[in-house]
Amino acid sequence: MGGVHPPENKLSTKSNITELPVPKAVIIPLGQHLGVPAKPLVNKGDDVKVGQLIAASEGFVSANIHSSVSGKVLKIDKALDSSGYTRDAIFINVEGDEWEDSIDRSPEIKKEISLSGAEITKKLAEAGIVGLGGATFPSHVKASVPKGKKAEYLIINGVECEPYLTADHMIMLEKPEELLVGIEIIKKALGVSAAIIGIENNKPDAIEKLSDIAGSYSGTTIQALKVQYPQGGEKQLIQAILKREVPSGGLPIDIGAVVFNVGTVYAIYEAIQKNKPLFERVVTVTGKSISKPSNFKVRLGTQVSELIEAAGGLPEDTGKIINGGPMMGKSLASTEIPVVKGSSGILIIKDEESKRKEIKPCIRCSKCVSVCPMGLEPFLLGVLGEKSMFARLEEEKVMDCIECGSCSFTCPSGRPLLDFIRFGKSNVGRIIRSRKQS
Amino acid sequence: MAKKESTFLSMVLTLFLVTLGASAALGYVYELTKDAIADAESAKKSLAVKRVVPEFNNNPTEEFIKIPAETEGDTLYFYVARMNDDTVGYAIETYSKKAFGGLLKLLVGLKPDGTINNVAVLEHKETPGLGTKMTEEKFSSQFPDKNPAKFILKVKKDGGDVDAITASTITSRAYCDAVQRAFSAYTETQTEKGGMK
Amino acid sequence: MNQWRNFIKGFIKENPVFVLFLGMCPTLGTTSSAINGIGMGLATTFVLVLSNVFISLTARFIPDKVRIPSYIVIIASFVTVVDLIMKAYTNTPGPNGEPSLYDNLGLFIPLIVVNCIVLGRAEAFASKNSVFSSFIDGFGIGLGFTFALFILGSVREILGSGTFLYPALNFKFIKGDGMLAFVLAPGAFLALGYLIAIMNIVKKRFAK
Amino acid sequence: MSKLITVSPSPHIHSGQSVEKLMYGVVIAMMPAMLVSFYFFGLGAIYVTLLSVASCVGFEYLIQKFILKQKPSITDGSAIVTGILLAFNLPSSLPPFIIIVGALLAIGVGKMTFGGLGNNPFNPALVGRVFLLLSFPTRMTKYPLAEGFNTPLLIPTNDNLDAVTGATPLGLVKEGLKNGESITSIFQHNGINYTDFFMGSIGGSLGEIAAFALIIGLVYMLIKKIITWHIPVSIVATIAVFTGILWGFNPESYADPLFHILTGGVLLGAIFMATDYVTSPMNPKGQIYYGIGIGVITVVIRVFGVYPEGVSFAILIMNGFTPLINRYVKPRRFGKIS
Amino acid sequence: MELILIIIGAVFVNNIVLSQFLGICPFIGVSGKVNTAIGMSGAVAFVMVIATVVTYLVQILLDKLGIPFMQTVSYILVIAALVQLVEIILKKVSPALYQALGIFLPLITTNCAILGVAILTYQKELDLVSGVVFAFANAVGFGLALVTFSGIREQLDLANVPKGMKGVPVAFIIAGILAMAFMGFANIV
Amino acid sequence: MLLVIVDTIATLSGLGITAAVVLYFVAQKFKVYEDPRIDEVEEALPAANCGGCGFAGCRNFAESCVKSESFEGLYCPVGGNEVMTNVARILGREAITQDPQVAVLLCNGTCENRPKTSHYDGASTCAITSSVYGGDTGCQFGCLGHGDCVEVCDFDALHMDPVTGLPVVDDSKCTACGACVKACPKNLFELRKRAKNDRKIYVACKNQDKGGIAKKSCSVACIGCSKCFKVCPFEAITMADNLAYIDADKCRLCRKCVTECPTNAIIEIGFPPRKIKTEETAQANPDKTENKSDNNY
Ligand SMILES: Cc1cc2nc3c(=O)[nH]c(=O)nc-3n(C[C@H](O)[C@H](O)[C@H](O)COP(=O)(O)O)c2cc1C
Ligand SMILES: Cc1cc2nc3c(=O)[nH]c(=O)nc-3n(C[C@H](O)[C@H](O)[C@H](O)COP(=O)(O)O)c2cc1C
Ligand SMILES: Cc1cc2nc3c(=O)[nH]c(=O)nc-3n(C[C@H](O)[C@H](O)[C@H](O)COP(=O)(O)O)c2cc1C
Ligand SMILES: Cc1cc2nc3c(=O)[nH]c(=O)nc-3n(C[C@H](O)[C@H](O)[C@H](O)CO)c2cc1C
Ligand code: SF4
Ligand code: SF4
Ligand code: SF4
Ligand code: SF4
Ligand code: FES
Repeated sequence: MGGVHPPENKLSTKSNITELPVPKAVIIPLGQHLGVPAKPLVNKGDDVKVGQLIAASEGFVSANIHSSVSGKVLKIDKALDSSGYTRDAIFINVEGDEWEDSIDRSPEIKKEISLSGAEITKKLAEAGIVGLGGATFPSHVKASVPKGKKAEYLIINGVECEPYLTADHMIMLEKPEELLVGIEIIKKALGVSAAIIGIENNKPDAIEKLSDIAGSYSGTTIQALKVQYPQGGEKQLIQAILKREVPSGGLPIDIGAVVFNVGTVYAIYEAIQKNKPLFERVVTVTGKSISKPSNFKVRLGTQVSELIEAAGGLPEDTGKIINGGPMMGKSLASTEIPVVKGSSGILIIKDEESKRKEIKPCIRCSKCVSVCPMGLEPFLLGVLGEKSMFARLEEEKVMDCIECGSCSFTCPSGRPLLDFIRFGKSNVGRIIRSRKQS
Repeated sequence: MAKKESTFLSMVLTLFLVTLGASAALGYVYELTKDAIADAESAKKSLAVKRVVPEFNNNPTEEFIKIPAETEGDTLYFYVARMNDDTVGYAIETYSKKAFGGLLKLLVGLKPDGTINNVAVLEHKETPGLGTKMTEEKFSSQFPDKNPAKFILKVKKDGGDVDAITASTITSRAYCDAVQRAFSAYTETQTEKGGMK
Repeated sequence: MNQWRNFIKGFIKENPVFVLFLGMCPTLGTTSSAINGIGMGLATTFVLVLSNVFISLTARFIPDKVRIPSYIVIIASFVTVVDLIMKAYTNTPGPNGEPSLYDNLGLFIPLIVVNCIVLGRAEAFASKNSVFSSFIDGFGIGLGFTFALFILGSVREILGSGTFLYPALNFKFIKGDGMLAFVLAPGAFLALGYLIAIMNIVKKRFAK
Repeated sequence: MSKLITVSPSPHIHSGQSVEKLMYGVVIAMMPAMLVSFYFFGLGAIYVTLLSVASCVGFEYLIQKFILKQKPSITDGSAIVTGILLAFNLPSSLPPFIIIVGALLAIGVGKMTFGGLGNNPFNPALVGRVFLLLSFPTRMTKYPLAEGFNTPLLIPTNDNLDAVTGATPLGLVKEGLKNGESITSIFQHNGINYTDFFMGSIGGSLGEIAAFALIIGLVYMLIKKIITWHIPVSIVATIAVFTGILWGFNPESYADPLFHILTGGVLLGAIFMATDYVTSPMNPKGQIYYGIGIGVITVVIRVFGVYPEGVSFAILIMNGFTPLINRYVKPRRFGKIS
Repeated sequence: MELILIIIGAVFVNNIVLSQFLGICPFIGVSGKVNTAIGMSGAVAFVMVIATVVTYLVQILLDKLGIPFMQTVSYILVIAALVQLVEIILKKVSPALYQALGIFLPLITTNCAILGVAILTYQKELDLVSGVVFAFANAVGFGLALVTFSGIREQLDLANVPKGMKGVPVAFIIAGILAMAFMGFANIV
Repeated sequence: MLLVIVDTIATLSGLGITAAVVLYFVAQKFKVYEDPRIDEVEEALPAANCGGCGFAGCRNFAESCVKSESFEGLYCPVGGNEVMTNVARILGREAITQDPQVAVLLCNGTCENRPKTSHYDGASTCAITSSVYGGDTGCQFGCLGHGDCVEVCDFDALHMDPVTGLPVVDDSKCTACGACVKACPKNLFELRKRAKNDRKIYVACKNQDKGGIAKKSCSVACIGCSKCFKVCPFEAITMADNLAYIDADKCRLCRKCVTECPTNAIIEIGFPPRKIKTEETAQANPDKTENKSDNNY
């Protein structure tokens, strides 16, 4: 159902993952995940090591945060986040590169899994693993199947349907073995035997590579998928692979599926087998005007400007800097912000491509309806949002919108449908919550 | 305003009085206007008759004959117009069911010799702007002073002498049909009864 | 002065058709020509004035529960009077056999009884005011109604048939037909819609 | 940095589709039919088309500029589409006054009254056309004979109207049936044959005469993804089925389905007018119901009504039902709990 | 067959609102929301049928006594009483139905559609069964027009209708175009 | 003649009486309790049952009047104001009396005072913009300038000043309905007590950043220096979140704080011009004086 096909522009597929030098200073925000921000454990002036726990999770849906560098804590203060609002963060001045001893830094691949399922889940929480596919949902929560539900399939999201981004693709090419071990780990944690890796047809090399090795891991298969945005959306992926639909308002586990992104799987592998908490990740830096589109392994807290510098510098005609892909990413008001767990890519868009179309009246062409992967009516949700008609919005299932942006992308009238829908969603969400409370 | 208490008795009584007064007044007005209404009704008809036959001084609306029409079992009404006891013409109420909107009723005025004096439309359901053009000069003036014995009452398309109304052949046909029906009835009465005096 | 204001309010400020949207059926149904509009308007005015006067006289004696039925009966009686009178005196066909005014207004004469204006005025005004003010009120509102019907009738007649006040003024400004749609039902709605929009603007000007 | 970077919510790219591209796409799709009409009706067709487009665009500009005081948006092409489609629905023998009134009704009443592009509940071109049909029935039901450029550019007066114009095949059949003729005899009588319908050498309004040209337009719009198949196909299929039943029942008093589909505005309506975005339902299921409605009403009017042609009315009526369809027929929601 | 023709005629060809101009006030007044329109249509159908039956009986009495001019007065009296009666009973017997229909009942007394249909039934010289069918068909026609219309108006609430046209004026324009569209059914019966 | 009249009388009276009797008994039998005030209100209405009010009949309208808290959206076009006041009287509702208030904008981040740092290109409403990011200037607390507040004001009391890019309140029209207070996603409006001559003194800033950062993003930001707090003789000023706040109830309009503020974040409106000081301030910050003199009447 629905979907669009924007130009893929995967410019950085030729560039292997390279490690970015450790920066001079990092800013580590306390809220890098979905849920309650973490509570700082260090004070100004403290010395920290790479991988040291510096902020502890606050409750179940929250995540630990570890230092990505070694050095001295400069201060704990407000820092701009990607949206231009200030949030609490830990500022660390780098001194050397001293890692926690417990981390196994050897390159060899460790296959046998010594931990039990429950231990794995606990470890995931300790290591501060969150979903790296976008939503930064704490992975230990996802790995603990609620009572009364049963996981049947583990689905690995290697779709990377966002144009431009290649981080997941590179991980699949460069770390296939680790991925498959990571999958075994999650299988064990969830207690499932079947895992399916979904990959879009536009990454034949990844499909080939993974299929080659997957033979030796029973229960894990690869499924090639149609190239279409948003094939990587959790619900769409499950539907494409299992032919089951996540019910409206429900979770994947309701139909026996759990989805992890390949980046997350890799992080899980490292956490469990190498004892390495989540403090670095792969980030694609790309854009048509960028001289060296690259995939970097970056310490969290590094400033975006340094990544751009490493990829050849910020071009003169830059119009927009996007954190993430062009369909779902957030545009940044400044480059002076840190890379966080959820940063999958930095995309530079040229000035002339960054302007939105002039807004015209809706001509009711129904193109937005036909592309909406959730079977919604974006044109209607848009007006209702614009006119703040929240009761109708709820009736029209606005909360089902996955904010994929296909509707705004398609609209010939250049209507900012998703802007209005988000506004409506946030209000309807608030209304629903307050109703639940009372 | 001092409000009246609504008790059962007062309610019924009031309604009774109101209806009493109203009905009495109505009955009275009805009586007053009864004759005028009847006059207006008959005047309506005689006015139409006046338009289709030459001047007369009897009251044709009271002096009429019913003629059962050939097939459908409908009746044609013959109104006889006299001037000082001389028959000056007949007004024949005729119809056609072939019109565009169904029934078309005409009043055809014939002179004693059978030539058409004038035709008036009594009732129709034709489309405004199309069929309704039958009341206009351009079409209706074709008929006076023609004798249907020689003037073929058919549209030219069907081999007759009548110019059809633009884009309204159907209405034109029905019009001819109705006039023809009147004329046939007239000739019938002439032959059957040897004329009416 | 006060009575004067009471009288003219029905034309613009509280015009039953353009402002209050009451009595829409006769407004649309009887305005295929200006004369018809005036005829209907006057018939309604007649009922309005008489029922207003009569009700202001008798309201005091009518108990509350049967107020509405009583008023309706009174109004219906006046309507029937109008009906009978019109049947008697306005039932003459036109020179070319056009239907008479009575035929044209047809069903809508008995329907005056359900015209919301009449009952509304009886209730809202006549039952609470003096005979004279009720008379003025009924007359003013009635003429306002007539005025609206006349305007609408004129517009439809001019556009639809190319005549004005036919057959009183037997004159056709255009050759052939007008835009027949205006004589038919759709034209009534369209013309009234735009007239109300224009009146909205006029009313705003007036208010200033 | 000297210049400011731009910030906006996602998505940050756009398909590049635009109202202009769609509208001019429709204009291109109408070109074959327009050329056919020029070929058969000569200068008259060119004159009607030009005047209709010019007055539609002109009225849109004037109303936006002077009455609504908005920024005129005539370049989006929707008024041009309306103008061409209005012309497609008119005979080539209309006096200028009538064409201008039609354009005023289409744009002024049918479109701008509701707030312009995208807001109108009814198809503007059809509002114009149906108003003209009701207002000037004589003119609107008489069509010049398709004689190509030999037809002099002439606007008949009321007097010679009959001489230079005729009825459409549908009109002929309708009249014949009314006179009690059988279909076969009507066809023979009037020399009706199907190649003519396909190629366009029949009497009719500008755009309705040549099936092949309209179908080329349809294919173009489908390829260009301007429209989807749902509406045209459901209309034509419904008409075929409905008339097929009647025809099977009595072929002498009901014309066959092919005749009904090829004549009159069925194809014009199904391809270009029923598909108007603004006035048709918003999802495939709704569009199919809408198409079925149009098909049924068209046949009812053609077979039982006074008008030989029912497509215009059928589309307008279903336009009226479109909001209800949109209200009750929703796209299939993902993950709907059944 | 006769009855079917009556139904088609009343619903489509001579639609009570769009071509007969009856019941315009509620048509304009209660057509803002589809749900209200549906309720109103139901109430009208209910009252219209009962009123036609009762006035039919009253007419017999009037004819017997030779006082046809009393038609208007007696009809309206009967209808007014009837509406009130229905309202009172409904309120007690079926509060749910009252909630759905009852609130529209007072509006119906002064709705010319009811009286109009009663008089038309008489003028068309229909018998009781045809009269009831005729009344019901007219109510359906009313409902059809009203609900369609309310759908359009609801949609227009989300559109940018120019200020001067908002509300009643644009409602009349829609009615006009709908009436135009319904002219297509002219003479199908 | 007589016979006809007798018949008519008999028929109509018969019908009338039957109707009355039947109605009476049915009404007795099927009585349902209802709020008696509904009857009273209905009484006061014209009973035209025209639907002009948007309700299905007068009774329905009366019910809504009785049930709803306020008369918002309830109006009977036939009866007009007179009837509506009667209805209000029946329901014993009166306007809640309170000190007259007026809306005040707590931001002076004009285009000049607060340079832009990015360019926004999305749906232009403040609510949406603020959900996307902090704003197109360095100040994440200031006005976004898309005019959501103007949009919601039903009394035409707000409009955007195209030069400053900020909304301006027309004191004479503002009814203190509070719509703008609710609408502004940055919470920049406050309803303040009206003083004589519409004089007011308030801190036109909500920037909670530290002084240096605040000052960098906006030249008239409150930097939280507490100078005004110290100088105020009436303890009308409180400090919180790097911000000063003047309590309108305590403030006696002495204007000491205004001169003290190093960034001119405190605005005075409605005062006669000062003699000497104004020139100084005018030089220090031309924009601010302009703002002040604009409002000096
Ligand atoms: C409030 C909330 C609660 C969730 N609870 C669970 C859960 O109990 N189990 C689970 O497997 N996933 C849970 N999820 C994770 C979602 O299934 C999903 O993986 C996550 O939102 C990221 O998906 P996305 O990037 O497609 O948005 C939850 C997500 C949210 C927002
Ligand atoms: C529109 C949309 C597109 C997405 N595309 C991808 C994608 O291409 N690859 C991916 O890994 N996750 C994608 N996601 C996120 C997934 O829905 C889901 O959150 C994720 O796969 C869960 O894994 P994680 O918790 O490990 O991140 C997308 C989400 C949405 C809403
Ligand atoms: C809406 C409409 C109304 C019509 N009304 C009439 C009419 O009242 N009378 C009539 O003869 N033809 C009427 N016609 C035309 C007939 O259908 C038929 O085309 C015509 O009578 C035959 O054409 P001709 O007169 O050019 O041969 C009408 C056509 C339409 C479309
Ligand atoms: C596929 C398509 C079909 C259209 N059909 C019509 C039409 O039948 N009549 C018309 O006035 N405009 C038509 N338009 C133009 C435009 O949609 C129309 O003017 C709007 O209804 C005006 O709001 C069409 C446009 C498209 C893209
Ligand atoms: S409505 Fe939501 S789910 Fe549908 S296309 Fe738009 S953003 Fe995607
Ligand atoms: S794609 Fe745009 S123009 Fe088309 S229906 Fe959706 S919102 Fe309207
Ligand atoms: S004051 Fe608030 S609502 Fe008004 S324009 Fe500024 S940010 Fe928007
Ligand atoms: S919205 Fe209300 S409080 Fe705000 S300015 Fe307008 S009237 Fe005053
Ligand atoms: S006048 Fe007909 S319903 Fe009001």
